[in-house]
This record gives sequence, structure tokens and C-alpha cells, in this order.
Amino acid sequence: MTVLLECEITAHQEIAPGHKRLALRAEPIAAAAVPGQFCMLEAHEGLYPFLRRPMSIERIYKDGISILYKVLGLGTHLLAHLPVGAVINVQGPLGNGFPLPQGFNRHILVAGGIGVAPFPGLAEAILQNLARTPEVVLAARNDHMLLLAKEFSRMGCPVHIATDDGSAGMQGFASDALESLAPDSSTLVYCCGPTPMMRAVHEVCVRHDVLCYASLEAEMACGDGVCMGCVVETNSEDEARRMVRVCREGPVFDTRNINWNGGVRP
Amino acid sequence: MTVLLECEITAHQEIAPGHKRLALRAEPIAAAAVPGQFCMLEAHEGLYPFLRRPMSIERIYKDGISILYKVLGLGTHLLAHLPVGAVINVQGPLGNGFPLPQGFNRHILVAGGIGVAPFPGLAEAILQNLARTPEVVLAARNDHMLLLAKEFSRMGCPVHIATDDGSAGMQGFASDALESLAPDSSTLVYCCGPTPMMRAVHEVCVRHDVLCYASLEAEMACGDGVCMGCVVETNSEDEARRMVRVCREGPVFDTRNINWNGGVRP
Amino acid sequence: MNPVNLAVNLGGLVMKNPVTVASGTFGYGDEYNHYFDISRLGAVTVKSLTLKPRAGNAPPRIVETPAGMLNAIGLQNIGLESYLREKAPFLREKNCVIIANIYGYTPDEYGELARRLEAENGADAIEANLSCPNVHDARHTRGGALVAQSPEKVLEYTRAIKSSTTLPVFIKLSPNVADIVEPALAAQQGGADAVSLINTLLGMDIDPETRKPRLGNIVGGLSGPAIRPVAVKMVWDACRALEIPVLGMGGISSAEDALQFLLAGARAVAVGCMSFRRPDTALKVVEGLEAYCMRHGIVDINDLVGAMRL
Amino acid sequence: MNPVNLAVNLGGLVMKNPVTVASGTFGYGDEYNHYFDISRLGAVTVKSLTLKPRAGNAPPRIVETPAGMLNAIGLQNIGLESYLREKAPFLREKNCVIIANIYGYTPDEYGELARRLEAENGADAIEANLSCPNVHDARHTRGGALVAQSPEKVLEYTRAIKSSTTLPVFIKLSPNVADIVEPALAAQQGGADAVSLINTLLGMDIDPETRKPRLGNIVGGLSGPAIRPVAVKMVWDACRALEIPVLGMGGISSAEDALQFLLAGARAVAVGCMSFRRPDTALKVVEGLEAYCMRHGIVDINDLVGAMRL
Ligand SMILES: Cc1cc2nc3c(=O)[nH]c(=O)nc-3n(C[C@H](O)[C@H](O)[C@H](O)COP(=O)(O)OP(=O)(O)OC[C@H]3O[C@@H](n4cnc5c(N)ncnc54)[C@H](O)[C@@H]3O)c2cc1C
Ligand SMILES: Cc1cc2nc3c(=O)[nH]c(=O)nc-3n(C[C@H](O)[C@H](O)[C@H](O)COP(=O)(O)OP(=O)(O)OC[C@H]3O[C@@H](n4cnc5c(N)ncnc54)[C@H](O)[C@@H]3O)c2cc1C
Ligand SMILES: Cc1cc2nc3c(=O)[nH]c(=O)nc-3n(C[C@H](O)[C@H](O)[C@H](O)COP(=O)(O)O)c2cc1C
Ligand SMILES: Cc1cc2nc3c(=O)[nH]c(=O)nc-3n(C[C@H](O)[C@H](O)[C@H](O)COP(=O)(O)O)c2cc1C
Ligand code: FES
Ligand code: FES
Repeated sequence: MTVLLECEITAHQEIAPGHKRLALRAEPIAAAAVPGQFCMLEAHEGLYPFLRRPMSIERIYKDGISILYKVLGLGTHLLAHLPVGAVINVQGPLGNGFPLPQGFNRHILVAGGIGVAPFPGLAEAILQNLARTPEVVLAARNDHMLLLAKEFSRMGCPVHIATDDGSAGMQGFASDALESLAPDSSTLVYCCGPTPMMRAVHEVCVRHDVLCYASLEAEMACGDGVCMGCVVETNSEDEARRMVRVCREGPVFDTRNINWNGGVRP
Repeated sequence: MTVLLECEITAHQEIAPGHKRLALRAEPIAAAAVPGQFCMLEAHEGLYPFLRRPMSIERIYKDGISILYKVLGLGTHLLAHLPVGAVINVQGPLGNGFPLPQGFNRHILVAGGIGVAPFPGLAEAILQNLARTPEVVLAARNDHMLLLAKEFSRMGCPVHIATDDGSAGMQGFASDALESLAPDSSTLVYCCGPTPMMRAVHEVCVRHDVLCYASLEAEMACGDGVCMGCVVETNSEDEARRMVRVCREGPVFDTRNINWNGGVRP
Repeated sequence: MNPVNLAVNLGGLVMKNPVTVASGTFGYGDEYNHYFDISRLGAVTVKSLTLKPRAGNAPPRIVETPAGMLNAIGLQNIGLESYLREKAPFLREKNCVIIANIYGYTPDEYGELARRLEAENGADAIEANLSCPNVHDARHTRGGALVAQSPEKVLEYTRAIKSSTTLPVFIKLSPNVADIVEPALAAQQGGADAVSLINTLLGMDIDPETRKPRLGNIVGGLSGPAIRPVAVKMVWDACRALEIPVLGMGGISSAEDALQFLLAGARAVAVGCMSFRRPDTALKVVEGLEAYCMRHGIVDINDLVGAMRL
Repeated sequence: MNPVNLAVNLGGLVMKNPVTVASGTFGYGDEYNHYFDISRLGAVTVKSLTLKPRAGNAPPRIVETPAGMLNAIGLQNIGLESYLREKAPFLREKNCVIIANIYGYTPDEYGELARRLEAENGADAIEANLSCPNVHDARHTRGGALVAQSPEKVLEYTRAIKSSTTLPVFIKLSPNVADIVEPALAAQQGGADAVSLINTLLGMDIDPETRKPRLGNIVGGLSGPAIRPVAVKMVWDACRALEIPVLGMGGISSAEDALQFLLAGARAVAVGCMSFRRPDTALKVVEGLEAYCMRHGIVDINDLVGAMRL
């Protein structure tokens, strides 16, 4: 059940330059949430900014959740200045979580930059619910921008790193790293990151006949299915099915259903 | 010289229910200011609220100023939540201070509610520059809402109190209290407060042939003479002089020049 | 017993309080029912319905702006059939008063929509959206592109709709005109039972980094608190000229905002995109209006309508 | 040497950078010169001048609104004589480029103002305010009340002004129209050297506690970041239809905002009421535009004009 909740900030620290982790006391949200869902956060109680900010749930605890975010524009700047103890209004959990189908041998989580945000919770769920150890591909511009490598190692997940400049791991993109892991049809790939990265990962998956779930982003007004603002284009020709809402039908989609050429935000 | 200055909040506390004192580190403003001038404060760095808030200077210190304010709407609510150490943008000093003419025997400062804000600095100036001890009339709804009575006593000023409900001092209005002090033409009255109170004080002064300076309020956009928004109507028939800017020609006016029937905010 | 009468009659539609939601900002109601009991609203106005489902415009469709937002949804909706089958029954079961907003490409389509909605119990009133800024190619959306910008067309369309239904008909107009009174009078002349004011203002936003428009459709409609003063002015203008009532909207975020519209002359109000920010805004407005009336000793909210003091 | 050319030619007026201030938001320049050297602006646009001094409307004249403000100043100004005697010499001494904004009650008065300003060296260009929403009784300010709402009148007034001066003439239009292109084309046909877009949107605000309008004049003009998307759209519409250049304004608060107007087609921009909040905004816009050009390797800011990518 989705709720509107005033949540106390219980922890708030920088995890990499310009990236922060926010922990919120939010029992009813934690109780309802599954990995891959998101929340809509009010960055300021005034009307500026006007809209809430969508943020994936990183991890689900007994009495709250955590969020990982990149400080980007107005909303995240205001968020970044909030002290522990401050209270913000949170709407959630929203959207559908990651599917956790049985019967796959390998699970590879492919993250580009802050796209890693929903994966700690997912990795936990795969470990616990499926009793499998997922592998993680972390891609970033350079080694300073690598997020959560240690956390995943601590969870026992093999971590494969790719950086644009080769300052850590292999030099190359997330898709290159995935390719080098030789996924096959018994592999399940989850991916989240910038659109070009997800498109490339999707293409690798198609080539190797791998099922791939991507967590997409779109500009959102309501986050809750009513505004029709957050759509992405599918490959359906049916007028009633061509546009799907990231907030309601997503944010996680089977990448084969998505029109990667123009149907998603660049 | 008026400046735009990022000012650190050095103290911030409640002085009566819903009333606070804000102390700011603001050396260049303190160096230029005289009692009766005001500043324009940014309540929030975002665009909501959009306009600055005009606030009288309460006292001028070596390295800063203090402000007394009533928590009223959006802007003052945001102000009220700022912690010591926070920085806000201040524009000032603006407007003209209280005239301090020689040759008067008695100085009576008549304050209604938060209208007392500019008077501590004025009382100090009268004590120091004119070597006179001003009397102070403080009017308020009830004794809980009385501001600064102790401060003025400590400065040696006789304090006369009037409350609407008689819970402190005489029961009555500021103008009644002034009347009971029997001012005459050797008395100089300064007043600041709600419009009906200032109008009544003005009328007492006219009746007793007393010179009266009032510090007026008006909705302000710029606070600095360019928008023509903050005008009050004078008694002049001359089209070029009929409207005067509170921020530039004021905020302090000889009450005889003002059209008290419709020419000022109610 | 409730000491304050909040009920209003909006052109024949009886609402237990003067608060509805603006079309397109509350889906079909069911999506938001878990935040509060939506039957507490005076009415629920549903997203514009077209005869067939529509996919709408290419994304991005949403841009945040100062104290507001631009949208270029392009009327994505499930279409009349799905609405009647999947959505209306829920609203009926909840005993909601339904204002069905409709969009057509011709007067006939509007008529057909109104007729079917009445026949199949899908509406208690019809609100005809003659003012959607997002269904044309932006390069050609200039003057005259909207039905609501042409008083002649407003008259023609209103007549067509009125002749196909016995339900109260509200005509939703556009603020993108020099004088709102002209199309409003045309609607009245055509037999409209009320006019709904305002739809969104045309606007656009460009990203300097990419140099591209931020909306897929280039231009969109501006809504939110930013436009409230424009909306209040248009409602005031219209109310002084009209005999039929006005449903006021545009930037309402609180009971205080809603009161501005009532005082300017609106008989009822709609909460629009503020619901995205706070889904329970409309309910808060109902509660706030009641509290205001109690505080001011007002026994009938109708006494506030047009009660601005000059 | 400066690697970026910021200079533009706005209908014959050469500006060293494309940034001026909007009339009525910067006084006569001298008031703000202590915050920064105002000669660093491409031009200074002064408050609307009338032949005789005007006292303007009754207070209150200012209402804050979400991300914007309403004003109903009513053109209070010192009048032409005082301007020429007391204000213009300061601007000349500082070597400012002066855009003198004028307001008249008849085409002749506009002509007279333009003639005198040219003859007495009080202006480098004339901006004719045909769109002030605050000089009429609000009860009658509906459609057609503004010269700028009537293309025929815009043509007539523009011709009268053009025939009385050899200075570049800019015609300042109102956003309170269905299609900005119509009055803009009329201005062009009348010989205007540029159009200035936009003046304020008509709006009003009511205090629910007193039930009174918050402005003494009841209605006023809405400005500020709230209206920026409307302004950008109108500038884009006008630029596609016109051959003469556009001076864009409406809600500019930063270089990023200014870039939206340039990309939409404006040759130059004016910073309006954001100066009230931060008096140095216009200077910050100049600096920000230069920084943007350097960052993007743009050698001539004119290359950005109309360079939105579709
Ligand atoms: C389902 C979902 C989950 C997300 N999870 C995370 C997360 O866990 N961590 C994280 O750092 N970011 C996440 N994002 C992106 C995040 O919402 C944006 O970075 C954020 O809204 C930027 O706000 P801003 O005010 O700082 O930026 P601004 O650029 O000032 O924002 C302006 C507007 O654009 C929207 N916007 C900007 N960037 C994006 C974006 N990438 N996607 C959608 N809307 C955007 C904002 O919401 C706002 O409405 C997620 C987005 C979605 C849709
Ligand atoms: C020269 C001058 C000096 C002042 N000095 C003080 C002072 O020392 N202490 C103090 O508490 N108050 C003072 N005021 C009044 C103070 O500016 C307002 O109380 C304050 O702006 C209210 O802001 P808000 O956001 O809380 O209220 P809101 O009602 O949300 O404000 C909305 C708008 O109305 C304006 N406004 C509201 N009340 C007033 C008012 N009384 N006068 C002018 N504009 C108003 C605001 O500035 C804002 O633009 C002074 C006003 C002026 C003009
Ligand atoms: C995302 C969105 C979708 C909208 N869709 C419709 C619609 O389908 N039909 C319609 O008549 N109006 C539509 N509108 C306009 C609103 O109903 C309303 O008239 C406008 O938003 C002004 O009110 P507001 O400022 O309170 O949002 C839409 C507005 C928004 C923001
Ligand atoms: C207080 C105020 C006074 C104004 N006075 C004038 C004026 O005298 N003449 C004029 O042409 N425009 C006047 N304007 C309109 C501005 O020049 C500008 O067109 C409008 O405010 C939009 O820009 P902005 O949103 O950046 O303020 C005034 C605007 C404000 C806010
Ligand atoms: S954000 Fe509104 S429908 Fe998805
Ligand atoms: S507030 Fe702008 S002139 Fe006084």
C-alpha cells in the first residue's frame, strides 16, 4: 500500500564525490516495499521545486529505507543540505519491483553510475529468496566515481569493474564488461543506468539470447499513474498499449518490449 | 552605502510568543546604518518566496545588526527555522533613519506590537547623540505580547504600557496612553505600529500641536527605489509629489504629510 | 448536523461541496482512492476521454517550471469503451458524482461521446475540453488552432453537444485568448450549463545544454500555482459577464487559493496539478473551506460566491 | 582580446552584449549603479516615460505570487522633462546605451515623446509600451483595452512613432492575446525595428480574510519566473514569423533562462523583476552568457540566436 509519510532522516552521508546516501525512518513504506520500487520525495515543503523527486529504494530495513542519490540540480541540492533529524515528506513505495523468476543459473546486475542505486536491495533478495549469488558489473567514468564496490564484495558478490578511462577494472563500458562475462540463455541480467548504457546492454543481451530487465527513468509529475507524464514507448503497434507508464507499468521492463530508438529519454 | 551581503546568523531566539530576534554578522551594513533604516532579507535562496522581506534594524552593533520580527506568513516562517550559523542574503541599509532634531524637551516613542522593532536603536541614539532620555509607550493586545519593556527600563527609559485587555498597564490604545502623557509642542513623538494605531497617534499629535514621525510600512518589491511599488499617498496635489516611496523617501515620515484616509495600507 | 452548507448547484449538477479535481490530474479516480475516500469530493472529473484509445505524444511530456509545470501529454487515455467498462463502475460503486471530460475531433464526436456517456451511465455531467493545447503539431499551434480560441466554433460545438445529451454540459475554455468573455458568452449562447476556466497556458522550455526543447511536443501547457493569478482574473472577468456558473481552476494548492476563485465568482473549483505533489490536496481544500466558513460564521458557502469586496 | 563576440545589433541599435533590463524594473539606472557598473550592460531601458509626471495607481501596488509578482504601478514616473534634466545626463556620462520606454495616450503623444527624446539626446532607441495593463480602470480592462491587443491600432501607433524619429523603434507587445504573431506582424508592417516580448500577463489576487483584492487597482500584471515558459513560447512564435528582431523578456533570472530566449530566436534579452530580488542579475546574465559561449566554443553569440535544435 502506497502512503504519504513524514519521514525523519536518520543518516545522511556522502559516499563518493557528489553522491549521498539518505536513510529514512519509514516503517509503513519498508513494510510494503520490494527491491526495484521507488519513492517520490519532497525536496522542500515550499512550491519550489514544485514536483517531487523520484528515487529508487536502495535497501529495505525493518523500520525504514535508504536512498542513494546523485546531487544534480535544484531538488537534489536542497536534499543534500538536509541534516539528520530533519523531516521530509515521502510517497511510496511506487511501481513494480524486479521480477525474481526461478530457474536461472546466473544473475548479473549491470549498473552504470548512480544506476546502481536499486541493486543492493536486489542482490539481497537474490541471495535470500533465490539462494543464488549475483554477480555485479559496476561501470563508471573513473575510479573515484565507482559506487558500492566494497558493499557488494562484502555480500559475497563477484564484482566486475569497467571505467571509461581504465583507472579501475577494465577500460570500457558496462556492455563490454557484460560481453566479457559471456552470458547465455540461462543468465538473467538486470540493468540500470544511463540510456545509452542500457541500450548497449540490451543489445548484448539480444545477441546472446539473454533475458534482461532494465529499470527505466522518465520525467515524472505524479509518480503514481495519474498524469500520463512518464511514459516510454514500447514496440507495440496497438494505440492503447504503445505508451507505458514508468511509474505504474515499470520502472522495471523486459528490455525487448521497449523502443530503444527514441522511445525513452536520451 | 547599500550593499548585498551574505550574513551569518549569530543569534536567533524567541522573545515572546511568535516573535523572534535575529542577530546577523554584517559589518558593512552596521558601519553604514542609522536607526530607523531597514534591510531586505532573503528568506530562502530559491524562488519561493520570490520577494525579499523588509525588516527594520533593531540595533546596530560594531560588527552586525539585530532584527526583531513577528512570525506571520511564508517568509517569516522560513526565517524562523534558520539555525545559528546559517547564512542569508541581506540588502541594506535602506531608507532614511529617524530625524534627530535638536531643541525638543521630551521624546516619546510610541510602539504598537512589533512596531517597537526600530526603537531600541532610536532610544540609544537619543540617549547618546541628544543626551536626552526618551519615554516609551508600549501597546499590545495583552501582557504576553508586550515586547522589550525590560530592555527599555534597563536603558533608563520610563515605560508606559497600554494593553487592549488591561492585563498590563492601562487598558486602552497607544494613543490613549500618549494622550495621558500630555505631550505639547516641545515634545517630539516617534511612532511605529499598525496603521489604525499610527493614525490615532497622529491625531493626538495634531490636537496637541506635536511633531510626529512615523515609520510606515508598504508592500515592497525592490526596497530600493526602482519599482514604485511601495508608495503612500501624501497630501500634496502635485502629480509629481503625490505618491512617495516608503523605501526611498521613507520609511519615516512627518505624519502631517501623509493622507491617513486611504493613502496607506490598512 | 453540519452547521455549514457546502453544497452547490453547478449548472444543474448538485455537488455536496464545491470541490472537484481537474481533468487529467486525477486519472479516473481509482488510482488515488487509497490516499483518501474520493467520494468525499463534490465530484470527480476524469481525464479527457476520446472515442478510441490514444497513445498521446512522444516523451518527454513533463517539465518542471518555477512553481508550476509544463505538460504535453497529448490526451493519452484509455478511450470511451474501456472507461465505461473498467472505470465508471468503480466511481458509481463509490457513489461519486462524475464529471466526464471529453475530447473530440469534430462536433459530432463530442456529441457521440456525450450521448454514450449518458446512455451508459458514465457521467453526471459532461465537461467538453475545447482547449487542449497538446493535440496539434507544435509548429502550427498558433492563434485559432484551438476551438476555444474561436467564439464561432465554441458556439457550434456547444450546440452539438447540448443537442446530444440531457446532462449538464460544461465547456472548458482556454486562457490563450485576449478576452475570455467572448468564448464564454459563446458557450452560454450555445446552451452551456457552465464554463470551466482555465485550461493551461501555452508555454515551452529549452535546455541550453542540448539546445533542444525539453518537451517531445516542443510546446506544452503551463499549470500550477504560477498561473493562479491569471486564472483568478479570467474567472472574475467571466463571472461578471455570464449568467451561467463558472467552475474555476488554475493553480489551486489550498483552501485559501480556492476561496479566491469563489470570491471572484466561481460556483465551484477544481484542484489540478497540485494533486501530483500532494494527492490529498482536494480533500484538504474541502476541509479548509468548511473551517473557513465556521471561522467566519458563514452558514452557506454559496454566500461566498462572487462576494469579493471592492 | 575577448575571444567571444557578445555584441548584437537589435534593429539598428548596437549593444555590446545582448542584455538589457526591462522597463520599470531598474528605475532610470542611477539607483542601481552602486551594485555594479551599469555601463557593463548592453543597454539600460528606463521606466516608461509620459509627457507629464504621473502619480500612478492607489496602493497597494505589489503582491507576491508563487515564483512571481503582480504589480499595478500605473506608470508612476517623473515625466519627460525631469528625465531629460535629471536622469539622462547621468546615463550619458556613464556611456550607457539608452532604450527609452515611452507611454502615451494617443499616437501623437507617442510621436511627441519620441521626437523630444531624439532631439534632446535622451535615447538611443525608443521602446513604445503599447501594452501596459495598469493604466485603465480594472473593471473595464477586458479584451481590446490595450493597444497591443488590436493589430490595427498597433499598426497605426507604430507608424506614428516611426514618422517622428530616426531612432530605432521597438514595439512592446502584450501576452494577453490569442496569437502574438498578429500584433507582431502589425508592428513590423508599421515599420518597427524590433518587437519587445513580453509585457506582463493580466492577473489578480484576493485576500480571503478581508475578501478584498490585494491590489489597489484590483488587477495587475504578472511577471517573474512563473511566466517564463509563456514568454519563451511567444518569442519562438514571433521569431518564426518576423523578419525584424525580437527583444525577449519575461521571468529571466539567470543566464540559462536568457539562453532559452536567444535559442528561441530573440536577438537580445531583458532582465525584469528578478532585479528586485537580486539587483545584479543582469550583470550575472552577461557574465553567464560569456561563460556559456566559452564552454561551448561559441565565438559569436549571434550564432545562438534561433539555434534551438528540433
Ligand atoms: C523511477 C526513478 C528512480 C530514480 N532513482 C534514482 C536514484 O535512486 N538515485 C538518483 O540519484 N536518481 C534517481 N533517479 C533520477 C532522479 O529522479 C533525478 O536525478 C532527480 O529527479 C533530479 O532532480 P534535481 O532536482 O536534482 O534535478 P533537476 O534537473 O533540477 O530536475 C528538474 C526536473 O527534471 C526531473 N529529472 C531530472 N533528472 C531526471 C532523471 N534522471 N529521471 C527522471 N526525472 C529527472 C526532476 O525530477 C525534476 O522534475 C530516478 C528517477 C526515476 C524516474
Ligand atoms: C520598512 C519596513 C520595515 C519593517 N520592519 C519589520 C520589523 O522590524 N519586524 C517585523 O516583524 N516586521 C517588519 N515589517 C513587516 C514585514 O516586512 C512583514 O511582516 C513581512 O514581510 C511578512 O512576511 P511573511 O512572508 O511572513 O508574510 P506574508 O504575508 O506571506 O507576505 C506576503 C507578502 O506581503 C508582504 N507583507 C506582508 N506583511 C507586510 C507588512 N506588514 N508590510 C509590508 N509588506 C508586508 C511581504 O513582504 C510579502 O511580499 C516591516 C515592513 C516594512 C515595509
Ligand atoms: C498533466 C496534465 C494533464 C491534463 N490533462 C487534461 C485533459 O485531459 N483534459 C483537460 O480538459 N484538461 C487537462 N489538463 C488541464 C487541467 O485540467 C487544468 O485545467 C489545468 O492544469 C489548470 O489547473 P492547475 O493549474 O490546477 O493544474 C491537464 C493538466 C495537466 C497538468
Ligand atoms: C514593477 C513593474 C513595473 C513595470 N513597469 C513597466 C513600464 O513602466 N513599462 C513597460 O513597458 N513595462 C513595465 N513592466 C513590465 C516589464 O518591463 C516586463 O515586460 C515584465 O515584467 C516581464 O518581465 P519579468 O518577468 O522579467 O519581470 C513592469 C514590470 C514590473 C514588475
Ligand atoms: S508520473 Fe504520472 S503517470 Fe507516471
Ligand atoms: S519597494 Fe520598490 S520603490 Fe520602494
